[in-house]
Amino acid sequence: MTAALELQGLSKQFGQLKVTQDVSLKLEKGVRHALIGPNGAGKSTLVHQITGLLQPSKGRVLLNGTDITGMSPEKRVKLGLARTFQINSLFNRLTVAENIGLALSAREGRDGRLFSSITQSPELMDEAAALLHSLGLLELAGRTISDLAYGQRRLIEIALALALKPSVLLLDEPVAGVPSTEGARLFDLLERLPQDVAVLVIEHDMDLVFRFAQRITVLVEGAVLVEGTVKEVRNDPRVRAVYLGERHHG
Amino acid sequence: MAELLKIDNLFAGYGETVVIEGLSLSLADGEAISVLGRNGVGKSTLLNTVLGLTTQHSGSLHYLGKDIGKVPSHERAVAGLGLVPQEREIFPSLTVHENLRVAQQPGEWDLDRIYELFPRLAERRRNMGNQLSGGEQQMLAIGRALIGNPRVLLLDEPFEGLAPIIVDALVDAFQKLRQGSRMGIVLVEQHAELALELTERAIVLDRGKARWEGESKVLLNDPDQLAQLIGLGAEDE
Amino acid sequence: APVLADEIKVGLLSQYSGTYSWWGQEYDRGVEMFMAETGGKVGDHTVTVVKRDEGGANPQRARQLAQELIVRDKVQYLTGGVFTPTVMGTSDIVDQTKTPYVFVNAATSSMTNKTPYFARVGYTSWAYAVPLMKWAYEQGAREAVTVIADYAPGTDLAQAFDTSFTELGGKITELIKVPLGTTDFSTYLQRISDSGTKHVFMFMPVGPMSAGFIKAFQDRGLGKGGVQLYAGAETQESDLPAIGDSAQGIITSLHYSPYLDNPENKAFVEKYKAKFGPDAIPSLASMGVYDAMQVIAHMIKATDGKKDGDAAMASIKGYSWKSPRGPVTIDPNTREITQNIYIRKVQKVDGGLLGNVPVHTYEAVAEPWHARNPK
Amino acid sequence: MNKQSDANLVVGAFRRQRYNLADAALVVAAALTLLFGEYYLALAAFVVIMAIFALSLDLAQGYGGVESLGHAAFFGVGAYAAGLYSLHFSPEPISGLLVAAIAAGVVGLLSGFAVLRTQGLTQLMLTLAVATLLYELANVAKGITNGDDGLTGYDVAPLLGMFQFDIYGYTGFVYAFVVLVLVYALLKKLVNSSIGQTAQGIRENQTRMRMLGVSVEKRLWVLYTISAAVAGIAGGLSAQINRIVGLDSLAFTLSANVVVMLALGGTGRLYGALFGAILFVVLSDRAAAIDPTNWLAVLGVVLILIVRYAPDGLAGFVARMVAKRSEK
Amino acid sequence: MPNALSTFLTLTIDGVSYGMMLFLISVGLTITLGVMRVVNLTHSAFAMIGGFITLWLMRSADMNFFVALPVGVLATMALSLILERTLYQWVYKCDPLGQLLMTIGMTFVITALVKNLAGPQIQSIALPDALLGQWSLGSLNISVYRLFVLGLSVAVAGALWLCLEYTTFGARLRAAVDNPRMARCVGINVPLVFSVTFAIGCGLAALGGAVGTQMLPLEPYYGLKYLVLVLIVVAVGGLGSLKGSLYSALLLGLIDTMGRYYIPALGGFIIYLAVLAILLARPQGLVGRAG
Ligand SMILES: Nc1ncnc2c1ncn2[C@@H]1O[C@H](COP(=O)(O)OP(=O)(O)OP(=O)(O)O)[C@@H](O)[C@H]1O
Ligand SMILES: Nc1ncnc2c1ncn2[C@@H]1O[C@H](COP(=O)(O)OP(=O)(O)OP(=O)(O)O)[C@@H](O)[C@H]1O
Ligand SMILES: [Mg+2]
Ligand SMILES: [Mg+2]
Repeated sequence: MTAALELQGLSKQFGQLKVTQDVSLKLEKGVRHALIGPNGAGKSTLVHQITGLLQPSKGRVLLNGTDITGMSPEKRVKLGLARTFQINSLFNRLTVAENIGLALSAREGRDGRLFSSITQSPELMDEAAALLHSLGLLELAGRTISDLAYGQRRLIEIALALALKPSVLLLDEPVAGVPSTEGARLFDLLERLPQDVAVLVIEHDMDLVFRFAQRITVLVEGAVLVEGTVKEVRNDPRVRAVYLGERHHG
Repeated sequence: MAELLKIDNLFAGYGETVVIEGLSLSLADGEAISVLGRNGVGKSTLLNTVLGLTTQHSGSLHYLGKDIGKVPSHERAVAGLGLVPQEREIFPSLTVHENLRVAQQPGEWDLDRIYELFPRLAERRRNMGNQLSGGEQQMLAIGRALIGNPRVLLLDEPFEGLAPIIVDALVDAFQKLRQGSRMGIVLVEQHAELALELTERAIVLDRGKARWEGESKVLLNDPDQLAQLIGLGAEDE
Repeated sequence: APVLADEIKVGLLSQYSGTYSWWGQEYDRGVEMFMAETGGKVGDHTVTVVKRDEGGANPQRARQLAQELIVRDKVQYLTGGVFTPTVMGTSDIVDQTKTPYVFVNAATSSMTNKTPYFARVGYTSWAYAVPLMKWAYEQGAREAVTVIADYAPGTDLAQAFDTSFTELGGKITELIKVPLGTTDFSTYLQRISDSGTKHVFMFMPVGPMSAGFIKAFQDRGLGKGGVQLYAGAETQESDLPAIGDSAQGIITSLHYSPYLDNPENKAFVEKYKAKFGPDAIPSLASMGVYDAMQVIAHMIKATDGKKDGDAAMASIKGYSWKSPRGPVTIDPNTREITQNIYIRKVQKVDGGLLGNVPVHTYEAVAEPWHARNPK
Repeated sequence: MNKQSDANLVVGAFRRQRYNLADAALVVAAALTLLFGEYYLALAAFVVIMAIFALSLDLAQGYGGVESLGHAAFFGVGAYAAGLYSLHFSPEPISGLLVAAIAAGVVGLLSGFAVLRTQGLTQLMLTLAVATLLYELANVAKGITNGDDGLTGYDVAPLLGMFQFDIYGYTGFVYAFVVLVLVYALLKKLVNSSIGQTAQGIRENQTRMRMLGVSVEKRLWVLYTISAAVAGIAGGLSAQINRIVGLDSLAFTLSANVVVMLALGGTGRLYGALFGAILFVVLSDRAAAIDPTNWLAVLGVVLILIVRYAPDGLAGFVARMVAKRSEK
Repeated sequence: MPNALSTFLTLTIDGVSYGMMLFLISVGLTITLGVMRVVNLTHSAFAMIGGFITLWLMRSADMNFFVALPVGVLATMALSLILERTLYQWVYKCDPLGQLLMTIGMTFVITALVKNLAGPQIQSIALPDALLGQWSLGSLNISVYRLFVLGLSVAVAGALWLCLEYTTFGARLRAAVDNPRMARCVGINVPLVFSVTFAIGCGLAALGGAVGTQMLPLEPYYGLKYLVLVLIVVAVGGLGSLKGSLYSALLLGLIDTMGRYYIPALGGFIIYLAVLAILLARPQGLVGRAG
């Protein structure tokens, strides 16, 4: 069985600084995988390389068996790769519904249509409504993004990725700035995603990570320190020393 | 003992929209207070209002006994109000070093101490603000507020995006910091327990109003009430 | 039939905005001089002038303005015109509506062939180039370099210089084309100095470009090194202060100079100064429009105020009068103006000012290009 | 909750360009001009041409976020194409207009390659450079374009074989106006469609659009090409109605003027382009007639005041007024 | 071929001094547009104002050039400060397009005013004797004026560079531009920083305008005419980079001068071709700041 996402020896340098060092990683279909590590370990940079916003200096990225290393970001998305950004990256002057609409029409390949609009498709409108509803955002459909509070924007950030119905979903600190109750609710939603969607999540909230993840990779100084199950990682003294600290032990 | 900060029946918001609706609050010398509440209730707006970044419609805002409602933001900052904003707002075209230097005011916090607190920043001192990881930006935002040597430190979700071990270190640093100084702290935090542990008093906001106010310990020891207070908004809708 | 005393409208096309707005000022002054002299009356008819801004070398706009002036404002005559394209742009409208257009400044010779309702009271490139070449040759020039701005009038002049200088037995050894809008001329001056020539014929649009070139020419020491510069209107009095002392010694040829010694000019200059201030000095533009108004007045008289383009045009063929520039005649065949061409030298005049002082007169020069290119 | 009403809520949250009172007012204005403004038809035709030109810029700038100081490139290419087509091939106007659109579209397609990869000042300078190069080219190619003197001497056959272009400009005006209506309807359809939405998304946040799987360059390219073609149509109309094409139709002044027009009217609204063209052309024509020397100052003051008090242009101002009214 | 060599050398000197002249008139814009991010299309109008004030001081107050120049520059700065405190407060509030339009509107008004005050003809400042004449160096002739421009530009570039890179003022300015809201929160007096910077930018424009009249003579339309040239220099250099402006001014000066001599057929094209090529290869300009 081919892995949903596979990284083979990815490396990336900024000048002298090696932010990614020979990282290899495999995500099976439907897996819930967490990527953790100290600040500046290179987690976001890794996601940038997977999604094509940065080109790795070395190594390959395979998506469902296809080599996507040199592909443009948009092509990768078309092949089923979606992500959220650590710092919100939305369409600030558009309404919530229009934001979702952009994602839906991109997914359906309708974004270049000259004479028809997504609002003419009842199915897609239903889908948008359902998605917003599931995140508790339906009432905000007509609000422009710039008028929303931070936490609300965070949720739109995730909604955009979900709307793409990806086969591999990369979440960069999805619930940072979302209160714990809502964060948990969001993770429930992620857990309910279709079984064949592989999810890679970067998160510093260990309660959520330990509850959600099936496997965890720990990245330190750009290199993989350990990979394993929740239990293995949690009890690994090295991980505790460089990342977890004393509060999250056993 | 003089009150550092005294907010009285405050109405504030963005342009004509009112977000804070009749809030009163006071902060004593050396005291720390947590501000809790669901998304969008106005926690950030409250902190922004203290620095004069929003429109203050009515009510009063006193700092060290002086009404600062009409004082421009930069003078408030110089006078001793320091903000760690929620979205970090690092200056992207300044290096880490410059980000700190532009905010520097005389006092016990200087570059060395900041770098000591966050060794990571020292390693990245020549990086531009936009060449930092999320957590590094968070550290820089905290460092930038501290190096201004504020009398009142306003923290808007400062632990967000930091590795647990750094959070631990920060928590330690805060506790140490508070022992020796009379700095007042207003802490907005989503992780209620953590916030309550760090502060003496707490206020829970709902739709721009105080819904609960009292000692942090009370809430810490009564998880049910806490859950009810910050979870309740959800059922309201 | 009794003719009603009527308001006769004349459309004045000029440049009021943009870099060339000096023309607007001068044309207006020319009109004012005429109005002051006549009280705005030609016979029983009152003459009013409707001004429009050509707004740069924009033939499209000129055409539209001409159309509006004729159709909407009901002007009977047009005058003014600063550039060849702006005058040419109006030709089909002028032709269709049989509206006489007495234009002043556009200098391309072939223009008057375009429609029988065009007449020119300014000068053509050829009209001053031929005498200038003659003068240079007579003073001993045998080889020379031509420097022109690279646009239609420039190429025209290069041709005129070349043909007439070669006919005399001289030789243009190099033709240097400078793009419009050039501000740094060092390259071109380097080529001149590399060529080793002693005579340079220049043509550039009057204004920053020509002034810049002349200054740079002297700044590089070419004048001191014995290179003689020849030009046309480039050293007009209004630009001389900006060019400064470097202009001294330049030889130019033109159909007018405010320092001409004839009674019409003396009176003209005097009235001009009285009207526009002691520092004001008339130019070929104000004088040109002033003359154009004389021609139009003649046409109004001839047609007694009726709109009759054919009769009006017929009336000015061979018409002669005494202009500040000397005696002139409208050539009946070409509708070009036959006039004296003066060789002038830039030197200090009274009051420390620089001026173009006439040093030689070629009398009654008929437009040369038409003679060479009969229809 | 009701699924149907949820979907309706979402549909209602999409903002669209509808036909509105402003559009009707414009048609009425055109009719009135035709009936009572016989002396102003040439001016009116010019307004219409500029309106089409401003619409084309609105598509590129207001929707696609492509900033241009060289839009005259397309206007000029369209104008020369129409003029040359009539001179060398056929004086038939409608096919001439198509040729103008295609020629300008091709130039848009080619220059889009250079221009669309950049943003901000760089983009402005690139569009400027492209237009200036074309200007210089037309200046040098005197054999084809007649250089400074302007391309003239071509005929334009009666429209549909029936309506002669008259000196009063009746035919010209009606012709231009019909073209405007068609272009306007087309663009309205376009901006309400998916590509219009996509363009707005790109303007707001290119990176995120890429991460939604949108080929940003391709979409902008399409939009820019269409915009160029529409500008070409405006140029073609100008060539046919004025029977002369000057170098100034490629000049910086024209590019700058259309930017000003659009800003006066308001970007990203389409009808803003129409308002802006009317305001600018009429104002400058009148101001130039009243005080040709100082009209620039008047224009300057108007610009400053409009930007200050109606930052989203006349159209935005009207929209806000209407919104306030309906709130009451 | 000694002749070809000396021609080449002369051209190099010409190109460099022309480039420095470009630098001088555009460096102020690098600061206002590049660093402050205010689309200040009034820049060249300020250059013109500086030129005219200097000219006027020399003509009516009979001042010496070297006295009139600094006085003219200071007067322009004062004028710019008044405008900055008033009209420019509107400008700051606009988006870039709005800024573009508002400042072009101001340029229109200034143009009309100057035309009424000074007349439509071109004018230039007479150079003092000290700057006239030539320096001969073998077969090379260098005009003293060009050397003066060169020296002045180098001095200006050096002073600015020190000020922006090595003082906190530079960092504070960049912070204020990046995020004025946050800058205020760390105690930066944003309006003051902006005023000072703006005045410096305009003063530099005035200096360039007054010194450059030998190449770019004064006239009412000066402000519009040389705007594009100035914008090109800034864009090619890379927004906000002093070094970039210097390189780009030099490069464009050299390309233009050399190109016109060696490939005369390309004449007016050459600078635009260069701009197209450079910006295609480096969309951020020669020294573009990342991001
Ligand atoms: N453009 C750049 N130039 C130089 N260094 C960079 C650049 N971008 C990022 N870095 C550095 O690379 C390192 C990895 O950054 P990255 O954002 O991937 O960290 P991260 O693991 O996501 O951390 P966090 O948990 O704090 O978000 C950081 O130390 C950062 O300073
Ligand atoms: N710039 C703004 N303009 C208009 N409304 C705003 C703006 N910023 C926030 N709001 C609104 O003000 C309200 C309070 O926002 P605020 O950011 O203070 O919430 P918060 O309590 O900090 O939420 P969070 O926990 O998500 O950060 C929200 O309803 C939000 O939509
Ligand atoms: Mg990260
Ligand atoms: Mg907040």
